Amino acid sequence: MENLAQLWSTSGLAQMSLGQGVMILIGMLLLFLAIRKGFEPLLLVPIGFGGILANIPGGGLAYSAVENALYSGDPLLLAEMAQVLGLAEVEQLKAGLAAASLHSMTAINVLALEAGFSDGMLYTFYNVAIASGVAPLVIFMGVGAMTDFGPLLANPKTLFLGAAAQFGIFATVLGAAGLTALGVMDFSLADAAAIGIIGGADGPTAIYVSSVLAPDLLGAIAVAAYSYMALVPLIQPPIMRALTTAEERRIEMVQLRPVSQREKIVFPLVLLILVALLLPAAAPLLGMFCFGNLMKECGVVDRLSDTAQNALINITTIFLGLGVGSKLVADKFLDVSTLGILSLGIVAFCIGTASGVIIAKLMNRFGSTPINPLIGSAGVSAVPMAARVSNRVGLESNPHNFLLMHAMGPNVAGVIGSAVAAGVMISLVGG
Amino acid sequence: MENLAQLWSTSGLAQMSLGQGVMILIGMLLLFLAIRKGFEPLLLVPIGFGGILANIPGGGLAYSAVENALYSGDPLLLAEMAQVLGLAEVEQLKAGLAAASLHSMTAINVLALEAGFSDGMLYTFYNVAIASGVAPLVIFMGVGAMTDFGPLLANPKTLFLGAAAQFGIFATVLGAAGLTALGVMDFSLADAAAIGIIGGADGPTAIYVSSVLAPDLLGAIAVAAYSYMALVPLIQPPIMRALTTAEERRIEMVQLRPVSQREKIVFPLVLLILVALLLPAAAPLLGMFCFGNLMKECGVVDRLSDTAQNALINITTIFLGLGVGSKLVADKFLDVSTLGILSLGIVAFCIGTASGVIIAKLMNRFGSTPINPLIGSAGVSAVPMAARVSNRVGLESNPHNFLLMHAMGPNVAGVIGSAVAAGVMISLVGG
Amino acid sequence: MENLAQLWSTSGLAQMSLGQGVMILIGMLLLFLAIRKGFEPLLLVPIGFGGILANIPGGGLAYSAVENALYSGDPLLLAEMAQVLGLAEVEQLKAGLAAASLHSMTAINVLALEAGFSDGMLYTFYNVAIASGVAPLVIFMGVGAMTDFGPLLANPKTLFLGAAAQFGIFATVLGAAGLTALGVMDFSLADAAAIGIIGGADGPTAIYVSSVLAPDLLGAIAVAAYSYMALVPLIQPPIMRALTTAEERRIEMVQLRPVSQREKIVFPLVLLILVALLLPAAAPLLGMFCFGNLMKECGVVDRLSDTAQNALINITTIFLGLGVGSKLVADKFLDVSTLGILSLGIVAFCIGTASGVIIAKLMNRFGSTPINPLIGSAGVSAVPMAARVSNRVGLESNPHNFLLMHAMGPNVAGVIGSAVAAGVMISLVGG
Amino acid sequence: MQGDIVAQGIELMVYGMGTVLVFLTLLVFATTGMSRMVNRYFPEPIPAADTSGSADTAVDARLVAVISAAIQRHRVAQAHEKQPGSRQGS
Amino acid sequence: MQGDIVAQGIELMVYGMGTVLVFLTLLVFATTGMSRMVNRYFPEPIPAADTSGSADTAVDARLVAVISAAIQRHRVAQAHEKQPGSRQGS
Amino acid sequence: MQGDIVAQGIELMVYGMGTVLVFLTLLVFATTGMSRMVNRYFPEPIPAADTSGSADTAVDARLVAVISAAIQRHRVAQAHEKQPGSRQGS
Ligand code: NA
Ligand code: NA
Ligand code: NA
Repeated sequence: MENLAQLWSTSGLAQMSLGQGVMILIGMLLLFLAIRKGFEPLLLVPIGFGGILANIPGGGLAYSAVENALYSGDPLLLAEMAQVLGLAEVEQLKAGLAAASLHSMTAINVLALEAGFSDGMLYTFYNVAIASGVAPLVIFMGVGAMTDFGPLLANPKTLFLGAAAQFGIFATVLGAAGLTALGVMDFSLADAAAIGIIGGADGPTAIYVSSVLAPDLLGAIAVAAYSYMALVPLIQPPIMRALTTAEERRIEMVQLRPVSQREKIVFPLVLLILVALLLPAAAPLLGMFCFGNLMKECGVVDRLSDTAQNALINITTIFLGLGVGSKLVADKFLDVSTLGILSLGIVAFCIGTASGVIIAKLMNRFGSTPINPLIGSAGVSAVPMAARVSNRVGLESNPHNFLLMHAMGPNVAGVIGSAVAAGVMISLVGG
Repeated sequence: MENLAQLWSTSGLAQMSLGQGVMILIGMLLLFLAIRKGFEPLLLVPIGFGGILANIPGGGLAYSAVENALYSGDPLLLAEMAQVLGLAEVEQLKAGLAAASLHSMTAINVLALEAGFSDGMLYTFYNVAIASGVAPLVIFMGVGAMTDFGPLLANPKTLFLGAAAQFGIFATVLGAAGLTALGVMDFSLADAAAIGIIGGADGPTAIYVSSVLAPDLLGAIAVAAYSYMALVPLIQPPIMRALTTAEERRIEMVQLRPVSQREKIVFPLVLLILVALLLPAAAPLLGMFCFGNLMKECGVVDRLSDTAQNALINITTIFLGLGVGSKLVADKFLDVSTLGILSLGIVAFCIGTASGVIIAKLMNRFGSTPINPLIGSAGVSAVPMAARVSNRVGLESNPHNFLLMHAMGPNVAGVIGSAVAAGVMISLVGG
Repeated sequence: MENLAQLWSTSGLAQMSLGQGVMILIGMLLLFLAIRKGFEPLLLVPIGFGGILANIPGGGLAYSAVENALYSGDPLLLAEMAQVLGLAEVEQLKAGLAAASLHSMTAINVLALEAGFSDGMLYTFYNVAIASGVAPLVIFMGVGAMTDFGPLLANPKTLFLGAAAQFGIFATVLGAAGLTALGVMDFSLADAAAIGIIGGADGPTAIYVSSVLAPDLLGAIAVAAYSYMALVPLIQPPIMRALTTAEERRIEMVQLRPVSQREKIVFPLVLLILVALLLPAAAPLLGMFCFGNLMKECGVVDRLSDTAQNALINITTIFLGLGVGSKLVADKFLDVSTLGILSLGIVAFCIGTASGVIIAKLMNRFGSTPINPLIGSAGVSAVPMAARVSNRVGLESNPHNFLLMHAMGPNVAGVIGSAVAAGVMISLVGG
Repeated sequence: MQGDIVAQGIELMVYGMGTVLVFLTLLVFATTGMSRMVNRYFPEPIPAADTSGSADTAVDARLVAVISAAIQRHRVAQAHEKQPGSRQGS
Repeated sequence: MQGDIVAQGIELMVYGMGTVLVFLTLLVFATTGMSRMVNRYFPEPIPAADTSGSADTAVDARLVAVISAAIQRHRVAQAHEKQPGSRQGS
Repeated sequence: MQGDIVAQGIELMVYGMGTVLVFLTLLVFATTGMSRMVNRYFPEPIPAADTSGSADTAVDARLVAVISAAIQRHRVAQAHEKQPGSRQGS
């Protein structure tokens, strides 16, 4: 009988909270969007599934050994833990742990491990893959190894569009700060910076910045970033049409010059040197990106480049996705701040799109070579989706006007731009 | 001269113990069985080779830094270690270490590292891959990505056969407990539970449960599990023939209905929800299994699914195998308990096979659709070997009766069944 | 304004030291040699790129959290650190840290982490991949899985040539010791041993030995080892021609007998047993090498062998290379000892080549079967470059004389030879 | 104490086997229900698994046919080349 | 304090957006300069990227042609086999 | 002390080089013995390595032949199509 009671008490039904139920449904929704609607499935399938796993009642997959000990509620153990922190009451333990020094945490962790508690699977994945910073960097290396800078090199001015679209990031930072000032939300400046980076439309960059500046918001930020990247074909066209005249949308651009292999080999090194000289805080992200691109272009390490583009990035994506899922645990995700993040994120996308288009219009008006303003929206990155959107909207107005290759320039420039923005954020806010 | 003496004293010949010699021969035997006889070579080649490496005299590849310090016998260091534990005599050190708190172990480990000792290679592999629980989980994800639940979905009643065959697990737990009660062996309940899981005929499940409940027995349990899985074509047919009439063996089953892709996509989620609601302790194993299967079936993350089925599972298998090999070190493996484990393991297989066949007979007798009892034996899992055995024994009695697809249902049900049993064990015994 | 000052002060230009500039140029040179000249690109591209990343001023990618704290120079934090070490003056901190016990280092590391410093990316790669010993071992496993011992088995006497060429290693040890005795350099015996191993012409072996015996010299040793391996076609031919007569270079060797698959399967086990009996210190390196080779030859674990030869070795190479790059940080690499290492390294190659050729001459003169002395130079390993050099120099004297397969015997023997030498070094010097 | 472990073993067997049975029984019902729901409310035009399978097979069969034909032609061609007089004779 | 965070946000926006602009502007100049230098002092005989691309395309086109031809021949051959009299009649 | 390191270096050289020689000499004997034993007591019907090698080569050669033949036929066919009169003329 005792066993039956133990089995029942350890079952999920007996322990399920409302929040966990809601989060399991949200996980299912993410899987539905990824599988049926094709929303960035490579990330949203693991994130959604991880989100479900994280909210299995009593599973504790997303908790550390200490958190698992805390939720199991063994009074003697909790008393011992409180004692380590010098707390009189066990009730203060949760708050005490949040503020505990690394030294006390180590001691409390030993207590939890000796009592038989262990880190949950997803917690381990999060720590190894994300908190260490490794997974986003490895994915960035793989993205670098898949990126062709040819269109950018053929028309370097498109880098300005990649810069312009980052305005969405910083406007959103200001928005988050404003909401806090108005008392609607309660974000720190670091939180605001991490939220803003959603506007960069770059999954690994957003995850990397969040893991440094606002680990608690990482789940919502990653979900927002990937969801809105998937929604680019819906979000961008109305903005693009509203800001351009039919005349502008019909503009045909001059064909891109051929780019030599040597230029492609030297470009990642030029970028690296510029990062080294100006913005060391962006060096991990852009360094790995340039490394991946150099491996691809140099032509002498094809087996490394292939692995970076396939086995390595796939393995990393699996654990990154599941690790992000660990941040979808109910008591961290179901917070009013998540709504704030989701709203600010879409604003960031819209502002980024608009800035890109507007700067492209100005460049067209005051420059010597014609530029179709539709390629400006591709500056938010979301490679290659945003470039395809530019192409598609362009074809609506002029069925013979293929903007895809022209839009790839600002598109990859947007990746560089948001990595630079990430470096600035980490350098100014995180230091 | 001194150098020559040092070289000789560090040579293997000078340090070889009888046990190490025996274990090296056992490692060779495992390699022979794997390479010549085709016994589960993917696991037994790394395990056998790891077993040889673990027993290289003076190599210390399977020992931690502390153990390596202990066996090197530097008296000053040992005295310091004894002092940390508050022991008067160095002779008590070995026993003292086994009972030491995590806190003292950390201090002793620092002593060993500062004295120049380091963790052996296989010890590191064991810790990173197995003690962390990661390797069995990743392999289970890969197995999930290789599993086709079609036959099971076409005939869900075969899940009962997958349940029935797990009786071998629990009967063996009882057997191990009985041997202890009789004084023949000395197993704890946790040991008994880990031994029983051999009857699940599932390598990663057995390794996962052992790593949680009985790490010291892991080597013997893994060797028994994989060896007996390889012996399924020898072990099962006599039992199957003994328990069935020729009439029954000739039964032809109705052709399986086609299963839609959508059912295949939803099934892992149904299974996951059931695990979440009823048995959170099985969530890591079955969660990763369902995740792998969802990646395979959903059709939108084929590159992740391919990696899970190839590069990732292969890399993990290499380190899992070598890590298991570290538990084949002579002073842990050459124990009377190993004989007990090997005997109980084969009993578990036989009982599991018999229960599966008997329940299939009953289902045939009292159900509406004909069921060939030979597919019951496939419920032990050992995918796909056991299903092939069902098919082959069926063909002996009726050369036109292909049972393979019918047996795949109970076969994959057996994987679920033993993962559920593993969850129960961990929940009741490990908690 | 304050922000602008902060941005500028964190920029690379403001912090660049001369050494860092020089090292970035050296990194570029390595990339140039790798990409344009084809110098071992698989390793020198990641090493060169890692070297540039390591020297990004203010990036701290190659430093630990403690080092990053040290260079940032926050006076309060430094005072706290000095206090932990019981130092009166902050100026003594750098020296104090070098001599600190593991226990104090842990405390100081906690201080640095709590102050917001973290381990640099390359430092993490170095620790996880190299300091742990894992990456060189995994690469050795992959090399084993790519090695065909057929030519060696057909003519086992070529093992003597693989032994002879290791004389370069030990002569260089003596040279390094001599330079120290003369006061030109300041190497310890462990340093000398690690430098000597460059003469083994085996990248992973050199990195493994350095990581154990002389981590500070690892960068220079790895760069020297791979650069000289790439230079084998330039270094060896003059020595080979100088030491042989035209008559000898024309010698045709008898065709190799066919070797059965069973011999190939048993050979790695024979080698393993010999290592186990005689030289346990070489067990990790040669054990993994034999394991890789057994996986390849046994024919029943092809999927593991394929992964070991592809995804796994490629992934490991990327992180090994970047990790080695972390040792190219200016204040460690730009030292007079680096010049010593580069000079001694090339001497080691030359002596190894010469010894191989000379012993081959002797074997030809006093043996029964004719041996072309040109295959002796292949004994340094540098697989398969050195064997190709033997073939090419042979063709100059006798256009119908294909020595390639004959030279593969000493070539792979050289891999075994230098791994044995590595074991002796670690056993005698590191113990 | 030693009787204890047998009792514990029996308990573990009863609860363990019970849980396995209950769990898999529920899974039978859940699966059956799921299949019915999917096939009633979200049917696929044609069972996808089978289609893809047969499509693959079809492609394979065609490929095999083409390759065999190429080999066949090649042999015929060779035969013709070996018997230079054959063509004129045909 | 709450006015503070807006001020900080504005500051972050000004310096952040400024850095992004300056950085990418410098990158435009550096890239343009690099391209000019490479193409003037280290020109490739033929732009490699295009060459490799077109080589691939050429090979692909040829492969497609060969395979289609094989299929074509195969069909013609089959047609001939089905109409045994056709050959003689042609 | 500084003379010391040279002495240690010499010692290391003597013992190190000695071990390498002894080890590889033993390996020569062990390998030779192993090969003899395997080939006497466990001979393979045909040396597997060579067989597999030649089998591969054979397959490759055949494949190359078939593909070349297909290309050849394809060219011939194209030539015929370009010269419509040629067939009738042959
Ligand atoms: Na972006
Ligand atoms: Na099972
Ligand atoms: Na060598």
